[in-house]
Amino acid sequence: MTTLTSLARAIAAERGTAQRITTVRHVHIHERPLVLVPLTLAGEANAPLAAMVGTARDDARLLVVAQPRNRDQRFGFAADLAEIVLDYVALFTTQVELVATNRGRESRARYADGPQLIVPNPAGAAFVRMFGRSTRFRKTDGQWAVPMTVPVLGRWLTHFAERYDHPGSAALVALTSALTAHWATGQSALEDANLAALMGWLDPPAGMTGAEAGEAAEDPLAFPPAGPVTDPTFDNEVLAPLIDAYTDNPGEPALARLVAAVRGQIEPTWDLVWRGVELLRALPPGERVAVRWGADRDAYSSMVLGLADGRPPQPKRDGAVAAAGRLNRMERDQATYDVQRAFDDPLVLAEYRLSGEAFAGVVTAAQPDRVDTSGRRRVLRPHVTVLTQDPVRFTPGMELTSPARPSQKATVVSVHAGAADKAEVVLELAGGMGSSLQAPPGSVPEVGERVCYTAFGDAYQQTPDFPAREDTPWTHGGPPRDYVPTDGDAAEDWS
Amino acid sequence: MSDLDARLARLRGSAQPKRHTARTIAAMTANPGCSRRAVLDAAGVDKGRLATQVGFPARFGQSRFAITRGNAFEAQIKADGCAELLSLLREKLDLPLSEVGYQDLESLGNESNADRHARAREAITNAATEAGTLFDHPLLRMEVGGRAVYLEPDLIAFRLAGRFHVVEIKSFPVIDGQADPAKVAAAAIQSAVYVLAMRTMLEEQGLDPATVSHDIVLVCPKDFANSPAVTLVDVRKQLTVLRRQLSRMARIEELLDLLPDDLTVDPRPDADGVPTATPEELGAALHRVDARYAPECLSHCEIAYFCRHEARGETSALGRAVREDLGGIESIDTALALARETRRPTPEQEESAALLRAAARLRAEVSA
Amino acid sequence: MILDDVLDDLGSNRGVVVDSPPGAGKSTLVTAAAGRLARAGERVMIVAQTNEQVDDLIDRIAAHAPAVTIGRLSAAGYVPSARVLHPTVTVGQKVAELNGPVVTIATAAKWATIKEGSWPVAIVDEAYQMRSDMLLRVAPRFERALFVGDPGQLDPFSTVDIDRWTGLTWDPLQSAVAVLLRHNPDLPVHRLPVSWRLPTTAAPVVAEAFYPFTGFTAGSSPTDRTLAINSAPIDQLDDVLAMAASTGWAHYELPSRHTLRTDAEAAAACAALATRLLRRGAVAVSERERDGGPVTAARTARGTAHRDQAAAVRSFLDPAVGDVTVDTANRLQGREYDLTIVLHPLSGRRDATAFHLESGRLCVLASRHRQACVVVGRAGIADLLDAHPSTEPVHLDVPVRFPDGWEANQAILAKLAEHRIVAG
Amino acid sequence: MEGVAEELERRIDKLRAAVRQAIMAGDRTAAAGLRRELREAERAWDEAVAGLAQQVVPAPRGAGALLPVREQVHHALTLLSVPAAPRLIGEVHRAFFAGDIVGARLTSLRRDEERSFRLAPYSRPYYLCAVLSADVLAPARGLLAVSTWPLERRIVGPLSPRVDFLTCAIRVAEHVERLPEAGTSASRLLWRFAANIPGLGMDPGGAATAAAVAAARAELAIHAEADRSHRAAGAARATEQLDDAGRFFGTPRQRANLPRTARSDPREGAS
Repeated sequence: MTTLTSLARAIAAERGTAQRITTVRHVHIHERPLVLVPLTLAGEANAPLAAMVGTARDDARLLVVAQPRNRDQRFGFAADLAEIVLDYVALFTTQVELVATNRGRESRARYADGPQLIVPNPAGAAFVRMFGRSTRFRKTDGQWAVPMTVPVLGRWLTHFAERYDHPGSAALVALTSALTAHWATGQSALEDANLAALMGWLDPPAGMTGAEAGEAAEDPLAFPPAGPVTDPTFDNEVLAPLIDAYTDNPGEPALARLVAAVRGQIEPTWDLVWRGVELLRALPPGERVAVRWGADRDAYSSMVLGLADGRPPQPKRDGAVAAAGRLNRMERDQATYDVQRAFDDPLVLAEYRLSGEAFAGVVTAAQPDRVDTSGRRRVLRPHVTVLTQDPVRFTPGMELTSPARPSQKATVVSVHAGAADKAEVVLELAGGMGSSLQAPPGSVPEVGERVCYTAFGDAYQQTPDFPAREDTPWTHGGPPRDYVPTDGDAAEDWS
Repeated sequence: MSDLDARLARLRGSAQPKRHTARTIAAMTANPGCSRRAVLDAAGVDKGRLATQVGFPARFGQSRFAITRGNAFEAQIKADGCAELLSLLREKLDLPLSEVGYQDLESLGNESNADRHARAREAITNAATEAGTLFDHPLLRMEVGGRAVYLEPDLIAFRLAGRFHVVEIKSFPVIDGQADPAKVAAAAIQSAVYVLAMRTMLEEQGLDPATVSHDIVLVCPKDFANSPAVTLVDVRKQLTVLRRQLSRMARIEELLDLLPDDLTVDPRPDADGVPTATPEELGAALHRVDARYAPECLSHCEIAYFCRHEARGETSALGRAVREDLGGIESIDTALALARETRRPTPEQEESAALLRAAARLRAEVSA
Repeated sequence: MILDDVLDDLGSNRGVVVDSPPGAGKSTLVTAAAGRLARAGERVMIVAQTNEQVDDLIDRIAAHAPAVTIGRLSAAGYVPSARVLHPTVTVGQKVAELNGPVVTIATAAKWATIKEGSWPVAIVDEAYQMRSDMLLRVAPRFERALFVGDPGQLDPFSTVDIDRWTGLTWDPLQSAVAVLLRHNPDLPVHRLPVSWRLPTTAAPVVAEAFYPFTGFTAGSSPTDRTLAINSAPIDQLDDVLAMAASTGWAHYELPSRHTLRTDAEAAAACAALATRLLRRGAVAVSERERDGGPVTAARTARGTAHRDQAAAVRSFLDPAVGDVTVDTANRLQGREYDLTIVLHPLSGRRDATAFHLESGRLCVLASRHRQACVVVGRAGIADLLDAHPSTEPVHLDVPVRFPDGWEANQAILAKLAEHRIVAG
Repeated sequence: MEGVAEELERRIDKLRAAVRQAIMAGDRTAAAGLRRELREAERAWDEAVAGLAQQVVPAPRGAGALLPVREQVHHALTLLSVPAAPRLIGEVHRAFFAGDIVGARLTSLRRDEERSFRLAPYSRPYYLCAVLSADVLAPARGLLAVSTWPLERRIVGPLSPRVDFLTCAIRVAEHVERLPEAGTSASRLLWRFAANIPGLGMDPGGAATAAAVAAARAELAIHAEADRSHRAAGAARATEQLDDAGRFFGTPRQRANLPRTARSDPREGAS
């Protein structure tokens, strides 16, 4: 949370309507995402009760497990889900594109599009992770055999879950998180976690304020929880009797009643999710969203290849080297994501201006052809003076960049308090002006131009090297034993 | 009956004081800054019922499936003289083969709490000096706000190499060595209550309280199966927090002194137990006691929805961090008025106002 | 002599850890150890965390062992500081450019880029500030290593908040030492028992609050250290300084109020105290300077929790008193001053956050001084701590970290109460 | 018929909502009433639908259902030769005598037996009776024994649960050995024992019976003597303090066991 977002919350609370906190959309929204709304049985370890899944609002498939504690029925559910998910992820292996790497010297092939899985909330994402974990080690032969597709489903769900951990990835989207990243409501973040209440604020029915709609949506009778956990009173008063009835008398009528009851709990969420997706889609995408979606497609491509090469299932936990490498990638993704959002979106950038990590203003003076003669050879080092109203916390010597001229380095020469709580910042520019001692037009900001400088840039960060897995040093336990899925993994019967 | 007790009894009214469990005591550490919660707890008021009476029922509820699962798992672990538990303890903690004693200190029916507690005390103090391994359902006692309360004994005390460990059986899964941190935290603080109570009990018997280990034994289902996994959880931090909060309960008088002497949340039930006090009366009484509402309360305090309603229009209702971001200004209207310069800040508000103005200016500049 | 034990153990173990409380002679130990190993003919690699630390060590080692050749690996664009300009020191970006020095030294970040070569023994300095994934990249370069650091300081942090590795012994978010010891629990761990920096007024307090199990004592005696402030007192600021000078601590308590982080009144108070001290001038007597030395601007520092707070304090400083240090706890780690003026991390806050409660932060701020520490803060911190909801999540198989920040804060606060001067 | 069913469905939905409403408003009495109505409506619906699809195949019950429960239990207990809990009794019966014991009937069994004994003592060849705790001679929670067993066996000290568990393991293993080939439920039962006896791994394939017997005997040897003395002491006290009925079923004063309330606390998380 930051001051601008909090201010937006306050305004939303005052007006009873949600407020935008970005000017553009920062998450990729697929034109054909796979929406998954899972429900689990309370008290069990990620035991699926039902799922509604499909790639269009009017194309929903409802999967129900009539006896969630029954192992065979659970794997039946897994097989049905696998059919849908595997068909979906296979859709994008048709078109390949080439991306330049290593500054255009080489190129790499990747799929031109990729899959996107959308769940209602972070708990839904956790379900995906857990269900992936509980299915990917299953064996398709022997005593505990499961259908061929089940372990493959497990790997794909795991793939989505792992991408989910990467800042800026849109392979697996938890809708409440995506929405709250673009709108502020007049309720607390904790209350925003309730999809129905959140959508009440963002998209109230005619004649209601967001505040009213949000509060009305807190009634679990009118708006069932978005899951995966169901409402306790539903469990106790409706679900339990129906499951018992079905167990005593497993016939079509009992099943029909059970399915109908579950549908009643899951369908409202299904509609909310699609409405939420439409809200996001309506926002104009930020310039660099496509870049990040590219990273998701890279991951998708290597996943497809990995499966083809018979790569083993993702391990239960990262080894020392894998963990360090992943952490490093995540930290770089986080940095990139933060910078890209700021560069794509003046409203996000404003947060940094407020906290003094960036400032914007008007150029009041410029020496475009100033030459520095102090060094061995004379170099072009233009000076510009910027007048800003932002609270500047920069000290002389700090290096800044401008979203408008990413290749140019600006060093703070001096900061003086100007008139009317404005500040005057003098910058020395280097780079992005060719090699001559004459700055090409446009390469140096002109007087009157509105400019912005930040303490951060989105320069390419190179990947550090880690020792090979088999060279894990003694400080970290030495080389790990290779992980081999055991019968235990396959046998792991569900409660 | 001390003045304090009388005062609290008056506040509570006709209802019996609510029974304490490890859970209710653990809950005291969740929002220790809240006077309303502190006073009601000290008076043993049934906050859940009160919340319903003032028209803001708590929205907790537990699924039958969860309860069934919990009971089933516990039964499985304890079946056949704790066969599974013994195997685990032998495997993980090197419990000697000879240590298999199991004593159920469950109530004998018409037995009084005092008698039952005495029985537990005898069994456990004997064990401290002689033999014994597993003690199921020992009824423990604890001082809360100057009153001795009995704890619902939902634990097994387990003795190994002369030290007692509290065994906590929970049915949330431990998957690849990880469990839901919130659930583990809840289990840890509850176990800490038992550790504290057991230490008190031994101390009263002139035995070394340190005989009760600060490492509790957590038993949970492993991965997606039913087979149990054992983890030792260090509850030293929870113990310090508990001690401190329990000692603060003594300060309850200071809080009460701020309140009118005749303040009560008595529902005044009639002959058929139907409350005759109106929700308005009870609500008005509650309003007299300061609350420290934060959205987090919704997930652990029964009267939170009442407090949320009361806190509407305050920045804290939007979250602790939001108030911090808005320069600590308490009311949403004030914060916005300062941001829009429609209100002159007090000297105290000067800085916050400057921040809010800058924020408002930027938001306007960019959104325009 | 502890150095002997340490080096003996290093002979028979792959690793040795030396815990060093604030000012317990960590650098001296590292310098001496490097010298001994070098003279014994071992090729030594030294890993420090920042370029500052590297240059400091080079300066000390070159002075301590003038015969030993030192190679300093550095990144492109590194400008050798004056401290590095010793005849025995070679600077280069590649190992090859150093023509085989006895001691090779660089930051961990630089070592991580070195892919060839192996050293029989390494010394890792400030090992508790080093993240374990960094150690993973550096460790292939050495066979045995001596890890030296202060367990009480701030843990390394990450920009991503994720618990997928919590519970793993190799969780990359842990400190290098934590991971080392979880995989090699039998490695010998030594502790430097004496703080040569902290005065007798501070050592017991800091030891009890932040090193509850190991503890340490002050190397100086009460009579060794005195702080005398020149010229006559004028107002309350002088009372505060006097309290600090005579008791080693002072808590300047401003009226209770919830403020912005950059509480102008508090920042101004910090600045005013600093200015006042330097204006009046003070003389510090210690076992180093028996007949006293002037407390110059460079020998004092102001510490805050956040960067913007540091900026705020700086903005109130009188430029006339010259260039004085105002920095955050993270940057003050490992530094030493005669007198420090600290803005209490919880001053003016409404709710304590994990960040503010982190024990290392307070430990760093409260343990930089040789003479006295002045803490500026608003009233109400005690209530704030009592009201702190203790609902932190608990993870399985994660060793509980002691001390707990909440407790440590209580302890320090209790101590400060004895030295409180209420503003007004 | 169709119409009726639909009518009922609408009513059921309304009632469900009403019940949940009442629960959430904390009005338990109203909830109870509505719940009764709901169950009524559901029963009616079942009949209506059953009428539509005129086939209601009742779930097949175990063949064992033919024998009276007390005899099934007697069989199981005799096989085990020591006091056992209903759960184990059921499993043993399923494993070796084919057919499930109706759990519900087990719960009331002990009361029925006691009533019959008090009305006409010793009119039956055996009674299924309680097990007394050695210390306070109160009926041990949820354990059943056979009245014809020696008193020592019907008394439990702190070590008895383990001793009896091991004895059961031995008896089960021996019995499995006698079978031509063990059914899945039999081997699963044996495996459950084996899993908790030191020296026998958690081998899902099921442990070799001989090994199980040996391992159980080995541990049994450690506890047997101490346990015997506890039980003997308890038995002696029981003989002098209690009448026949008391020795079989405990004295009324000591009987009733209150249900634990902790579990029903709504605040408890799903754990």
